[in-house]
Amino acid sequence: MAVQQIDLTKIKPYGDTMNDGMVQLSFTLPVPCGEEAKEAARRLALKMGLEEPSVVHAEDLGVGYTMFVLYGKCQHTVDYTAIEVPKVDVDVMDKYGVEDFIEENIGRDVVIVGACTGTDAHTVGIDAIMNMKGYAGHYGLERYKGIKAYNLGSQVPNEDFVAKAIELNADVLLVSQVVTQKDVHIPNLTQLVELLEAEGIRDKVVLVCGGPRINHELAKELGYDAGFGSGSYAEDVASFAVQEMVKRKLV
Amino acid sequence: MAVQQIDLTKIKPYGDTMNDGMVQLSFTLPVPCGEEAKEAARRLALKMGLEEPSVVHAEDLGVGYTMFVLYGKCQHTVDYTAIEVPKVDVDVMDKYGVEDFIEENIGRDVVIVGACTGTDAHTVGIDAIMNMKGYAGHYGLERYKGIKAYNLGSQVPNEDFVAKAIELNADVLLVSQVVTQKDVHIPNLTQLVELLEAEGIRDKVVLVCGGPRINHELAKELGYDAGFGSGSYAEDVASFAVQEMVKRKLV
Amino acid sequence: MESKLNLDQSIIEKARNAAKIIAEDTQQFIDQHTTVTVERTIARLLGIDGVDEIDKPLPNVVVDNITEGGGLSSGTAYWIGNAIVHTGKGPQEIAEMVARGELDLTKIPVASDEKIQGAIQPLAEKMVERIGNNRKQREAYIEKLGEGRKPYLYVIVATGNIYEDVLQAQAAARQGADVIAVIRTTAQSLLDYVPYGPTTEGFGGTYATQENFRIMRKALDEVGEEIGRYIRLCNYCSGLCMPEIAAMGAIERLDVMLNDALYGILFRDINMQRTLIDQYFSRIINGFAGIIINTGEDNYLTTADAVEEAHTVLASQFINEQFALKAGIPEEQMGLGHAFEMDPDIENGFLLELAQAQMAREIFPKAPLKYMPPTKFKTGNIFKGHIQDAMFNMISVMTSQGIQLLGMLTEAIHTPLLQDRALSIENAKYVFNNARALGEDIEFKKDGIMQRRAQEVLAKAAEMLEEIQREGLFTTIEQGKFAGVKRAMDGGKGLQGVTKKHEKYFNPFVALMLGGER
Amino acid sequence: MESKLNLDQSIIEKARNAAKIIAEDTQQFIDQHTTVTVERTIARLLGIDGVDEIDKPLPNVVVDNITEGGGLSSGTAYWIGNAIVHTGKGPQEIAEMVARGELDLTKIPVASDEKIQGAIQPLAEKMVERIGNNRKQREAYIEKLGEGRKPYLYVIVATGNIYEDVLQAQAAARQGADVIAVIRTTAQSLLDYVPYGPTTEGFGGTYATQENFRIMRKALDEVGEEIGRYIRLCNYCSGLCMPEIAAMGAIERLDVMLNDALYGILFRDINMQRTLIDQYFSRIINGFAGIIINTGEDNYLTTADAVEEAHTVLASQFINEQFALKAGIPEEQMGLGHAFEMDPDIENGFLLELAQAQMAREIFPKAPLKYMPPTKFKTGNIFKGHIQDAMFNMISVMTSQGIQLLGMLTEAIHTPLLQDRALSIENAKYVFNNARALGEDIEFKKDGIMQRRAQEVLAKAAEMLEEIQREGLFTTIEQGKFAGVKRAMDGGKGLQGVTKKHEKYFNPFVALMLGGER
Ligand code: B12
Ligand code: B12
Ligand SMILES: Cc1ncc(COP(=O)(O)O)c(C=O)c1O
Ligand SMILES: Cc1ncc(COP(=O)(O)O)c(C=O)c1O
Repeated sequence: MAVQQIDLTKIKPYGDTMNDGMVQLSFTLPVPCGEEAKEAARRLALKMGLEEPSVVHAEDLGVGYTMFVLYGKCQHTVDYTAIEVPKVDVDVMDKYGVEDFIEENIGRDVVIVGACTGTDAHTVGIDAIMNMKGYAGHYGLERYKGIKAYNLGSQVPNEDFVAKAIELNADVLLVSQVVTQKDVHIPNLTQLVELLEAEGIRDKVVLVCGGPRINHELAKELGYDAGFGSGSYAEDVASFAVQEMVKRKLV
Repeated sequence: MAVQQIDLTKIKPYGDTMNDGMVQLSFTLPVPCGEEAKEAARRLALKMGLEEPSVVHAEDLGVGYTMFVLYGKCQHTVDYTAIEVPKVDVDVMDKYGVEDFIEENIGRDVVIVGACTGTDAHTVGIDAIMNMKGYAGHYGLERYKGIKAYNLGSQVPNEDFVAKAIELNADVLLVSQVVTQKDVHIPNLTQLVELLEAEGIRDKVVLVCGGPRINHELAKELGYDAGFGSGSYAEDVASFAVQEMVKRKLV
Repeated sequence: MESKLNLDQSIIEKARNAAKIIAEDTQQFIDQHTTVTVERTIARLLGIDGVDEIDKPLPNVVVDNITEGGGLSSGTAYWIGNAIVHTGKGPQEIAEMVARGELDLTKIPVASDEKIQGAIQPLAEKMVERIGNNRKQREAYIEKLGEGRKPYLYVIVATGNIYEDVLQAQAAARQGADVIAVIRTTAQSLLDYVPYGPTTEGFGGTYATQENFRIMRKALDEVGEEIGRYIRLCNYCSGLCMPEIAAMGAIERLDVMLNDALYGILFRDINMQRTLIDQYFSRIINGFAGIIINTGEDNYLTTADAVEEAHTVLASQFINEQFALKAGIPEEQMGLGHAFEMDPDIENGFLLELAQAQMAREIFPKAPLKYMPPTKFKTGNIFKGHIQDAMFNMISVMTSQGIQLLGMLTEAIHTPLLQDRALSIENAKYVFNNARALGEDIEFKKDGIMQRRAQEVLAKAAEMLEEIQREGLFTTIEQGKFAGVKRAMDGGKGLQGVTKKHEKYFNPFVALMLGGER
Repeated sequence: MESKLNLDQSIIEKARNAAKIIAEDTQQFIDQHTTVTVERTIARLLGIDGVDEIDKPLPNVVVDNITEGGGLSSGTAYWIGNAIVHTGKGPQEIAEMVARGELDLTKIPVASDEKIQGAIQPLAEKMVERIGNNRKQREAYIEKLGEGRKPYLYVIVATGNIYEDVLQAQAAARQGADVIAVIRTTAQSLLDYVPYGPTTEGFGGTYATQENFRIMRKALDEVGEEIGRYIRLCNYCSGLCMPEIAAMGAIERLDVMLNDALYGILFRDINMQRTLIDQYFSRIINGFAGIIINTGEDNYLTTADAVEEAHTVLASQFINEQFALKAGIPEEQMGLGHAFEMDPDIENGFLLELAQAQMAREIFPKAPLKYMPPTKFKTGNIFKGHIQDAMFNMISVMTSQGIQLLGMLTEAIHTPLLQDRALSIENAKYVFNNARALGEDIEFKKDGIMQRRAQEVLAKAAEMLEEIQREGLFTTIEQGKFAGVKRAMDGGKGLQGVTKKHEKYFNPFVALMLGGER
């Protein structure tokens, strides 16, 4: 084949020819539309390391600012072989698998308490994981045999959440955070860990967070046992939680 | 007002807060969709100088390649005050202005020969400038009193174009180039200048090129008197050509 | 307008009638009660504004003082009126004295009812006149400048900083927007007071304050003059301060307000008694001020399934309509809400959406329907998102919606950037103009997918309303019939602010505004 | 299908009849002539392939040899047949001998007509059988794997490198494409020979060579097996080598070919006599091979105004239809072209486009209409471009087009990147699925904008055809009636390759293919 081979240590964007570096970008500059504005956009793209940047569209936004669409050829490369992404390291079982696992390895009901905490009111994500009905054809935790699931809903202050966890003797805590603007979720997630530590129960629970801008890496950094992003289902969390309980001897 | 002032020596993209640097980009990497691919995309964006790059969409393209949409905050700045863009430096007159100018300053018919040269068959652009009907409500050169316009059409070899120019005793030559893939237009435009020089008539004509990816700067570099991009009309070219004729004493 | 859907008018009648009975039943409860925010609203309408030295709004200072004195059930008008009689000062001075601890409203000698009402009445009339003048000024502006064609292009600004919002709003107006909504910061709806002054720090939105209203109103009047089109201003009249915000909006000439009878209950877990009482007075104000209300039925579909639960949207529209009529809101000001929220992967989903949008149009022919864009099924794929919005725009223009809340291609990512909004406006302008007369130029096939869909949704809504009529609105909400959300009669926030009216209670604005000339 | 447009059937009849007469008149001229490329095609169909040592294709070597010998008017079949009789060798060997200068075809002794024809006939039959088998194989594939639902998703690949094209084509198929068109390099249509072998260097497209056809066919069969859907391959049967490419395509089992009776004349300035003769034989081959032809009416609207000149598209479709029927192409293989090319800023432009698309559907009910996307009014604003394409997709699914040439958001910028194509496919899949039954579920208002538009366009097309019928096709083209482009009878490229047939002339394939069983 006459198509150039991919060097995974130096990958570049692909448009229609290997390593052409083709990238589309759009942004707005706070300068009036015109040739100078286009040149400014081009120079910015050059600074980003795009060769032959081409401003294909420039539009006045009505306040002396200009929106651009550009294409250019990115000269940077990335070593794909050097990338290691921390991932939730667990065999995902289906609902029945989880139920059997609980029966065999835990032998009692697992108590899971979840909420959308802080000022966040986006319950659809945590409902997708917890409620009977589940999400996209995947049943939620409430329907799992061997799991007692308590969904506290939205805008639950961390204090109330911890109190309820203690009251219910929770094994697993699930926290959902959807609003991430200006990083509001970070202090809120951090405060929860501090509260749990203050109450001396951090080590006694499996602590999990999730949301569309959450990933496992961030969760670990913040002191959680795992983090789940978009497209997670109940069985992903359940598989992790029950195996983690056994691993950490929380049974 | 509590909105941060713009420092024109250091402009940055604007999303919703001055100097937030917000940029959207999309590209494809030749690696399979997954967490590692997203991380590769993120790293590439970091190399471009985007802080907090966020992969908001990743999609498998069916051949082990992945398309991404990202947002990030560009840290580069551009000095807008230092930008100077060469522009066709002429007072644009309307059709009647041009006609009067010819009558007063040239006193004879101006002969304009145009074509879409080389392998290029995109005549709509040159037709827009030359044909009676014109474009977007702006009449074409054929309708101008005092101008004799000859539109040779598409795919005219440079040799034929020069021969016709000589035969018609042309004052102004108009060349259209629309296909620019792999820079095919560059050698073609260059060759025309060489041919005109070889025939000894380069100095006797006003030489103008145009097309959606042409600008004045490029045209000058290639040895043209002017270049016109998207959104040009007959009066723009005519104003330039007749004034240039007078300036260069070609009357 | 001819019916495209062949809807059975008798079912519409039946549904509307059930809703009417539901609203009347609930109104009996409402009429017997007042709340802290209703009373703060009266304070505001009597001219009380500003904050004390710990930044507590004076309306709160006043009402807290009355509440602590056990006098809430007689109402602010009563106690302020009495204080006026007693001190000879105006409401603002009185409030400042209360703030400084120089006056305790329930502790001063009580004058006769006539004297008290006599002291209040002229002040109330003055404010009502001022609001009436705002209404006239709006009309004059529209007369002079003209206004956008329907569907109005409605966009949000949500930078968190009112001045940055102004920039974005003016840009949007120049790009073609007709309505600018300043989104509120996260969780403002749960504050039992309205913040004060201009603000520059919000999350995902900007505080609703009277000063912010004023700043934006001025900016939009300026840009409107410049471009020759009246630009409407919208905010959120919702949450624990529903009527106060209505008053602020009426005073600052807002034009549109999100204002729903049930939204706070279902989506903010505000106590249902509180919400229902509050919405009544807020709507009286909005109605009188000529403000278009936008109801929040679209929210149902962010939690419940848009195909299965479409009838709940319609049922709620009927209820909102009846509550609005009770509060004197004419149909022309009822921006009843609905939304384009089906999974884009549904085969013929477009037909179902089209049928429903047309149904809303035919059932509420005079209402400037507020149509919400796809949000739930937006993803980070901004290109697809932009098309989802185009499909939505298509339906809007085909069915003559009133107010088109423009979808954003970045809905799943962030609140709109300047350029996102520009692209959305461009999207809507293109589609609206290019398919302007399509709706008039087609008919729906008899007994086709669309006719059957609309008939089915209507039938289910009518059934639901009859059930609610039997069981009562409170019980229905307790059972989780709307948006799948269950709320208890005594649960949620703000119940402690509800109180039964005393026989001395009076609110001068209800009569003035409900009877007021339009 | 019920008529939505209330078109007057008698006008359709009148138009079709005029086109028939036009085609018949022209056919008389065609039947008397042959061209160099027709003769090279016969060489190819007799099995001659490969290049000489200066890379000149052997079919050219052979036909040039015949032409230089003054024998072109008797045709390739005659001279090769004679050489077979004389040398006892096969056509390929004979061609190689000619290339080496060992044989001069017109200089060898002439055998009897029977012998010559007897030598050719079995070879011709073999090739015809081979092509027939390709047709059966296609049918077997479709039977086994199934195929996409109409409108087929048609996308182009245009990297210039056939191997890079393969990658892009396979990606597209997995994403959902049904037809892959390999765009030709700029100006190949003006080459009077077909390049040879696999190629990796083209501008804005990839050379059409038989080897490239083979490489892509194999790649598409592979991916088709994998995803369980037969993927059609398309190329350009157009330009100075129209029938040769038809032959190559028939041999390599292409499925779709751009193939227009007038396109080369108008858009490539190829001589009109040459083009009309060439198109006839190319279409006989395409017809027999079961290849869907795509006509090029869309191109008119890239130079002429889409609103004003819509009737020229329809007129041309009628003419293409009649020429196709003459060449034995059944309606099911007539991918008559039209396009969505109005200025997006036209108020109600969508209605005009919808009316016209529906009109094409009703007038050519069995044709797999090829519908071209917006191109001329695409700009660098890729976001708006993506919506223009969505509107176009909407009309396609509403009017059951056959082959949907997907628009690209980057149309005004570059030939499609991998991701551009993916986004386009996603666009079409979303819109098609979401609005699948919309067309069936609506009716057009009687005498509404759309009905009147279609009626007007039809009337003007019928008028134009009657005028052409009076004046003749050649004269009409000379007057610039199509696409505003004027072409002279003796102008343009390739006229020197046209010749009148001698009485000894024969082309065995015409009879075999026109009479061949389908
Ligand atoms: C529905 C919705 C709402 C509804 C919420 C109703 C409800 N009861 O949930 C309403 C209308 C009330 C709402 C309000 C607001 N919203 Co909102 N909303 C959305 C919307 C459209 C969809 C979110 C959703 O339901 N997704 C579907 C679910 C299933 O996905 P998910 O949450 O990602 O969950 C999945 C995974 O993340 C994971 N997961 C999630 N949580 C957890 C937890 C655990 C433990 C695990 C294991 C997994 C997990 O599993 C789930 C299933 O796979 C998004 C835009 C969008 N399309 O994403 C905006 C969006 C999230 N909202 C936004 C904003 C700003 C608001 C407001 C703050 C606006 C305002 N100022 O008024 C308000 C206030 C809300 C508040 N205080 O939190 C922004 C957030 C911007 C940002 N990045 O911070 C978004 C992105 C819209 C936008 N572009 O502005 N919203
Ligand atoms: C119409 C069109 C065609 C028509 C052309 C018909 C004709 N007679 O012109 C047809 C269908 C024949 C065609 C064919 C091809 N096309 Co074409 N085509 C276009 C299209 C859709 C529009 C171009 C157009 O008419 N624009 C409108 C005119 C008015 O604008 P304009 O040319 O920019 O002209 C203005 C200014 O630039 C300026 N101007 C232009 N010339 C001059 C000259 C002078 C002297 C002055 C002063 C000013 C001036 O003034 C004009 C008025 O303001 C573009 C896509 C697009 N939307 O831009 C693709 C496009 C230009 N085509 C393209 C390609 C690749 C081809 C082909 C090579 C494809 C192929 N392999 O077969 C062929 C071959 C053509 C060839 N040999 O040149 C590519 C070019 C990519 C690139 N950057 O190189 C484009 C961008 C499409 C794409 N995305 O692939 N095409
Ligand atoms: C009626 C109504 N009020 C308010 C809001 C806004 O939310 P919040 O409760 O945060 O003010 C919405 C959201 O769509 C709404 O529909
Ligand atoms: C019928 C036909 N042939 C060919 C082409 C392609 O152009 P070219 O002449 O470069 O092959 C087109 C373009 O759309 C066409 O419609």
